[in-house]
Amino acid sequence: MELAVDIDKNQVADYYRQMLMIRRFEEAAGRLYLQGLVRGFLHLYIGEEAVAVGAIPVLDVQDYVITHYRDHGHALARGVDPKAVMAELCGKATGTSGGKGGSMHIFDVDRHFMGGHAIVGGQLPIATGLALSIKQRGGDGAVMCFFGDGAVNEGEFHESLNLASLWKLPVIFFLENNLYGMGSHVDKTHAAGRDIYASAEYYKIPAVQIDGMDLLAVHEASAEALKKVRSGDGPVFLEAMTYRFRGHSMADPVAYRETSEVEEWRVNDPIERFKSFSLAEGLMSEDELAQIDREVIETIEEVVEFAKNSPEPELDSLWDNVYA
Amino acid sequence: MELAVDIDKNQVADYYRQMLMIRRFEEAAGRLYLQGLVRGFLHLYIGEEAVAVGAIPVLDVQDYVITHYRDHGHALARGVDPKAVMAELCGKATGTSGGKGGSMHIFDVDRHFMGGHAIVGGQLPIATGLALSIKQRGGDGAVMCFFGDGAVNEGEFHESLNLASLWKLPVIFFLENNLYGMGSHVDKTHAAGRDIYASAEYYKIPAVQIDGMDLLAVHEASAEALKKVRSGDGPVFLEAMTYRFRGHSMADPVAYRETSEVEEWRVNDPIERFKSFSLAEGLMSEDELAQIDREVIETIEEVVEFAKNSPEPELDSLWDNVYA
Amino acid sequence: MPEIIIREAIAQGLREALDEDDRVFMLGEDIGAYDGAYAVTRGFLKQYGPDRIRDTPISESVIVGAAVGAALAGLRPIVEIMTINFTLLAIDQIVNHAAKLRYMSNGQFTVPMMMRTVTGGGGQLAATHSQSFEGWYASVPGLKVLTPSTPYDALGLLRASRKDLNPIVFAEHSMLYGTRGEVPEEYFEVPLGKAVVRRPGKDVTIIGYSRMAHIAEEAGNRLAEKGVDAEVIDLRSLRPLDTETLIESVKKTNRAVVVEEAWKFGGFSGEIASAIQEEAFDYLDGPVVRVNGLDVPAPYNGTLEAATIPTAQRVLDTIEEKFGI
Amino acid sequence: MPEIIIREAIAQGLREALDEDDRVFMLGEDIGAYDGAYAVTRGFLKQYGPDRIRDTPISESVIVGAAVGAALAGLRPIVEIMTINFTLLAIDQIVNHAAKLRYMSNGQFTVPMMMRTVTGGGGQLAATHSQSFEGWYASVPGLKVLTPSTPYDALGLLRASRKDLNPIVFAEHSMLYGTRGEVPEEYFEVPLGKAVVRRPGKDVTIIGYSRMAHIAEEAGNRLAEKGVDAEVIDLRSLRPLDTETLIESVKKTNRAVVVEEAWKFGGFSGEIASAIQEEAFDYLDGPVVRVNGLDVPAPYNGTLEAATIPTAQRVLDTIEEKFGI
Ligand SMILES: Cc1ncc(C[n+]2csc(CCOP(=O)(O)OP(=O)(O)O)c2C)c(N)n1
Ligand SMILES: Cc1ncc(C[n+]2csc(CCOP(=O)(O)OP(=O)(O)O)c2C)c(N)n1
Ligand SMILES: [Mg+2]
Ligand SMILES: [Mg+2]
Repeated sequence: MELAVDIDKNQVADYYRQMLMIRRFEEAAGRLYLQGLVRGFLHLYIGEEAVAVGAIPVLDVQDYVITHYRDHGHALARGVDPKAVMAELCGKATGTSGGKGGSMHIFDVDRHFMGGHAIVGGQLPIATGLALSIKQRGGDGAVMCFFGDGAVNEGEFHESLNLASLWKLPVIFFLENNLYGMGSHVDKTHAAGRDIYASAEYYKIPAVQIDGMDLLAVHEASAEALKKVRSGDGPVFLEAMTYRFRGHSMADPVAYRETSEVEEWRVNDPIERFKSFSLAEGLMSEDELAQIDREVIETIEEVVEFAKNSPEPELDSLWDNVYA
Repeated sequence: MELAVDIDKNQVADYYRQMLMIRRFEEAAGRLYLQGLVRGFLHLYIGEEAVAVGAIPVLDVQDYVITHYRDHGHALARGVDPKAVMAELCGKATGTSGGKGGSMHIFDVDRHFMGGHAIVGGQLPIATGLALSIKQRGGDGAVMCFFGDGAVNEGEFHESLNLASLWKLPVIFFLENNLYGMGSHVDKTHAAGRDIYASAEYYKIPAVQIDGMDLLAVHEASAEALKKVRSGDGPVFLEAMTYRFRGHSMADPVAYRETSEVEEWRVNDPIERFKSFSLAEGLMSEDELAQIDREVIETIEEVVEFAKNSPEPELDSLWDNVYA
Repeated sequence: MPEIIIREAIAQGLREALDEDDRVFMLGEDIGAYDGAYAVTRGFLKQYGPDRIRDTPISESVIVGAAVGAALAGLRPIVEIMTINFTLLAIDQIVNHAAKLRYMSNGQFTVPMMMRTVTGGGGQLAATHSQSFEGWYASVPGLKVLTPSTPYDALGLLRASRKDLNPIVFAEHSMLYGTRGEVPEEYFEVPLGKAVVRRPGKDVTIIGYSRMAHIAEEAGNRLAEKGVDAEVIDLRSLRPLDTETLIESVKKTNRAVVVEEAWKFGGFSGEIASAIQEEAFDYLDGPVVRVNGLDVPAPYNGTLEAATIPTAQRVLDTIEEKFGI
Repeated sequence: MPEIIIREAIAQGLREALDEDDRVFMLGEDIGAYDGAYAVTRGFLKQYGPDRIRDTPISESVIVGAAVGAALAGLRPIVEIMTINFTLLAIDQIVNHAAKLRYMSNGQFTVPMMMRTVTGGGGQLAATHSQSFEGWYASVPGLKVLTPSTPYDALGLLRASRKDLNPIVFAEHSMLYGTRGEVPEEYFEVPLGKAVVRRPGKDVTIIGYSRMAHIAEEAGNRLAEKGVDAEVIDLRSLRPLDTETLIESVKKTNRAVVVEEAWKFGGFSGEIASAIQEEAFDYLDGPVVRVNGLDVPAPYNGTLEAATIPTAQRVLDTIEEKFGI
């Protein structure tokens, strides 16, 4: 895919800020986990920022975003309040779910951010249903559904792609292929190997593989996909090749891959890459970048303080919202 | 695929007899159902005989056969005693499962006939496991797994093909594409349309589509597939295009298709076609054919008598074999 | 009052929903062109068209998941899963998604969907096709589970369900579709979570639901011939469970029998029996007794299968054995 | 006697099986290269190689189904499903295939497979990852369900399981892997279906399994401080269930409390309570009481989550409230 820069200077700064925001947010979350303030499973998005930030901002507010448990990046890119997300990670009353959902289950109904689903593959059928609701109502909305290379081996992947294609549902199936599902390399879990997008073609879903470490490539493919999906022709499949720099979760000792592999991918750090590109193209200056860095750090400090200082939920709240 | 007749005269008679046997068996079963002697669901194989008879006899005795609830044809082609099958349909103590399994659950451990599975798609993971057992033991056995065009939309289809391909398991995935799953036409249930074999290629499984109304075509493709599978290269996928002349089950009023469609397919009746071919090629004479017809009718009469006259299972037997 | 069969009552309830609320649509295997495996939706496809009566591929998980998604987005999907046996292929979507999303989002979402399905045995469909899993669903916080046994309840519960924003499992019994009963022409509803006393009595309480409510009633009637005055209760709803009505009854009769088609061991009857003895122990003259399906996979043979399913005779024998009445 | 933790005991049992029986192999997600999500199989891949320690794709249904098939063909597969929550994606293979094939084939087949999985909450993993479905499996004829709470039982049950030809669900509690206990060096087994009295007593019977067996024991010890002599029973096996030991105990103590982590409503504790009052009603001084997980999806917040799981204090409070002791 050819890169055609169709974003202006303001957007460049904004995308940079968003990626950095996610990076710093995740680093802070990791620290809070080590301090025992975040508990349970914590899956960081570090290394994959260009995917969420390249993709999600192309959507309108009425479109839907849905994803798996590695969801902070998607939430932030969707504009969910980072304070509320961090508070949720800390199990606080001010969290997106009042402390009842935790890291894997971030939701924001106002932003049509539909989660945060911790059963691998479970969000795919639901994405299909969200898209069906758009079709039933006759709008031109769209659903963007993120999932990993591990999830494609679940039966629900097959069922969802088949149904979405048959019924021409407006959903972008967005595969974040970071080569691993926990400790299992995609080459050992997927018969077709790492070029998973080819599977979509069998379902008669147009599919593109993109460099997920390149924000512009992701942005362009996403905008293109969205146009197609809005036209009513059914789903589109995007495969972003990416990499998580950290372990699967904070509990992962990462014994299954060589450090050298991580180092190789680090050269491709999506934030550094976008920074260099912006500088080279004169889209941002060193000063502007430094300014953003400072602002993001400040924001994250506020976010952390907010989360730390927020109250715990009332004990009785555990009975709330079992039923409507 | 070119037809190369590699079967001799004796085999021709035998295949004809087997197909006819299935046809008459199913007709008899249908009558017993109408008389209330067969109960529950009864799914007839009429129209699809060339698939089971073309395919199963290529196997050795230590290979495994596994299939869905439309299983009488496969059982008979595997050499399961028709008396025991009919007795099972009638719920008798002399049935393959002593009357506890019924039409949808025919098993014969001695013939490695592994059922008879009534949950659509449920036999596919099990077939994978049977093949895995061969691989673990290091033999050159094979598994032949039958399923329908409706089953390919289940998640288990995807999971099974992926695993079998990844682990290079010796299984022939044998799709009986009779165009319908109950009342749903394959064009409305499968995104890729009726050429389902193409899906297998994505899993890196070699796949062939064959005329399922032509015994010789089925026979040749099956022998070929078996050779490949025995070589240790992993699974093969065969799609036999076929048609059921009757409803999905005896309870099906068949409101979803035109009689004209059935009539068109009837022209292709696998038994008639094989008969004409054999006559034209001089492989069987009218007399021989008539002789076989008479013998089959006699056999089926005996089968029906046996089933009718067999005793009911003891009431206490309902407690047997819950546990080993 | 006109008499109709349950199949018609359910069809009527579904039609009302489709007619009155354009957010309602149905999806499931063979509900359209085939007219429904149990003919409940006969004629629906013709009447409402393929957008509102959606025939699906055989893929239970995405069928239910699609309903969850559509419900999250404000529609009112009604899913048909052909039988409760096949819901095992969709149970993750029901239990880990439909039932959880409201709670995990702290009330941001509601999941107003219904999953209709067919429960129970008796049709000689053998072990994989004759099970009763409604008790499992009833144990899941976030779900509601309805088990009508009459045309009146089927229609009344369907109507009331439309005002409920929670995921509902609506379990229809395969052997009851032809059951006839009176249904008033005037509008009525049956509230979720209210049991009904089918027969007032003072000597023993017999509790059933779905097809077993009829067995309970038959047992009650036959006990009357013996001079025993049984109170018969039809639960109608497993979750919420109307413990109040049960306890009230037991306080009066001092004896309770629970009749359930599911396997006894670990069955939902265990919940009912436990709850009764927990809350009304001092009123009990003897243990709460359970009459359940036998703890075996369902055999195909008709005589064997019949022996696994509770009958009025078995209820009577149990009552005589345990209570000497 | 040497003390080891449950994780080690399970690893030892698995190693013995792999060492002594070449029909045994393991398959599951991340049991090999990742060393197991809960590190039970650490080092196994290196020791036994990729043919016997099979890392699978994330596809629970075919994982379990492949084990069913391999077992049918005479092997002895041991499946690991990472947690019991994810078994819902394979439950059809377990319930409709593994549990049924022997019966439906009239004994032609056996299905000697084991599904190991991790049950329970307490790790702040929230609603989709903290459930206890072992009671569901225990209700299925054809399955056996084991729930060890000590290293001794874990190893002993694993050993005995190898002589059992039925499909077995082996539920390990996520919070017990580090639990330490004595394990003799001499060979021993723990028979399937035998409960164990952890603490003999005469005033009240407290019944638990898995992690709740420890809670029951803690409650028993604290009751002793109050001068109440509790008998504590660890079920170890839910199916077969050792009703005999329970009844014997209750006949002596006349009071019973069942402690279970699963949701109360429709939980397996209902089976235990019902069975006890059915068989020992005349010996009971009061109702059989259940102390269960609260009937809500598991909240993430630690304080909230802790409040949903039974504690010794809650058991004590309940006993005081219900029995005045
Ligand atoms: C049904 C199910 N099976 C297993 C798990 C455990 N698990 C959580 S994440 C994960 C790996 C998923 O990998 P992938 O889809 O590639 O996403 P990534 O973590 O790489 O972003 C596994 C096996 C689960 N949560 N749900
Ligand atoms: C999981 C599951 N869903 C639905 C059914 C009901 N059902 C039985 S057969 C069938 C159609 C299957 O069609 P296909 O696979 O094409 O096989 P065919 O009957 O055409 O031979 C359906 C939907 C079932 N038995 N199991
Ligand atoms: Mg991944
Ligand atoms: Mg078909």
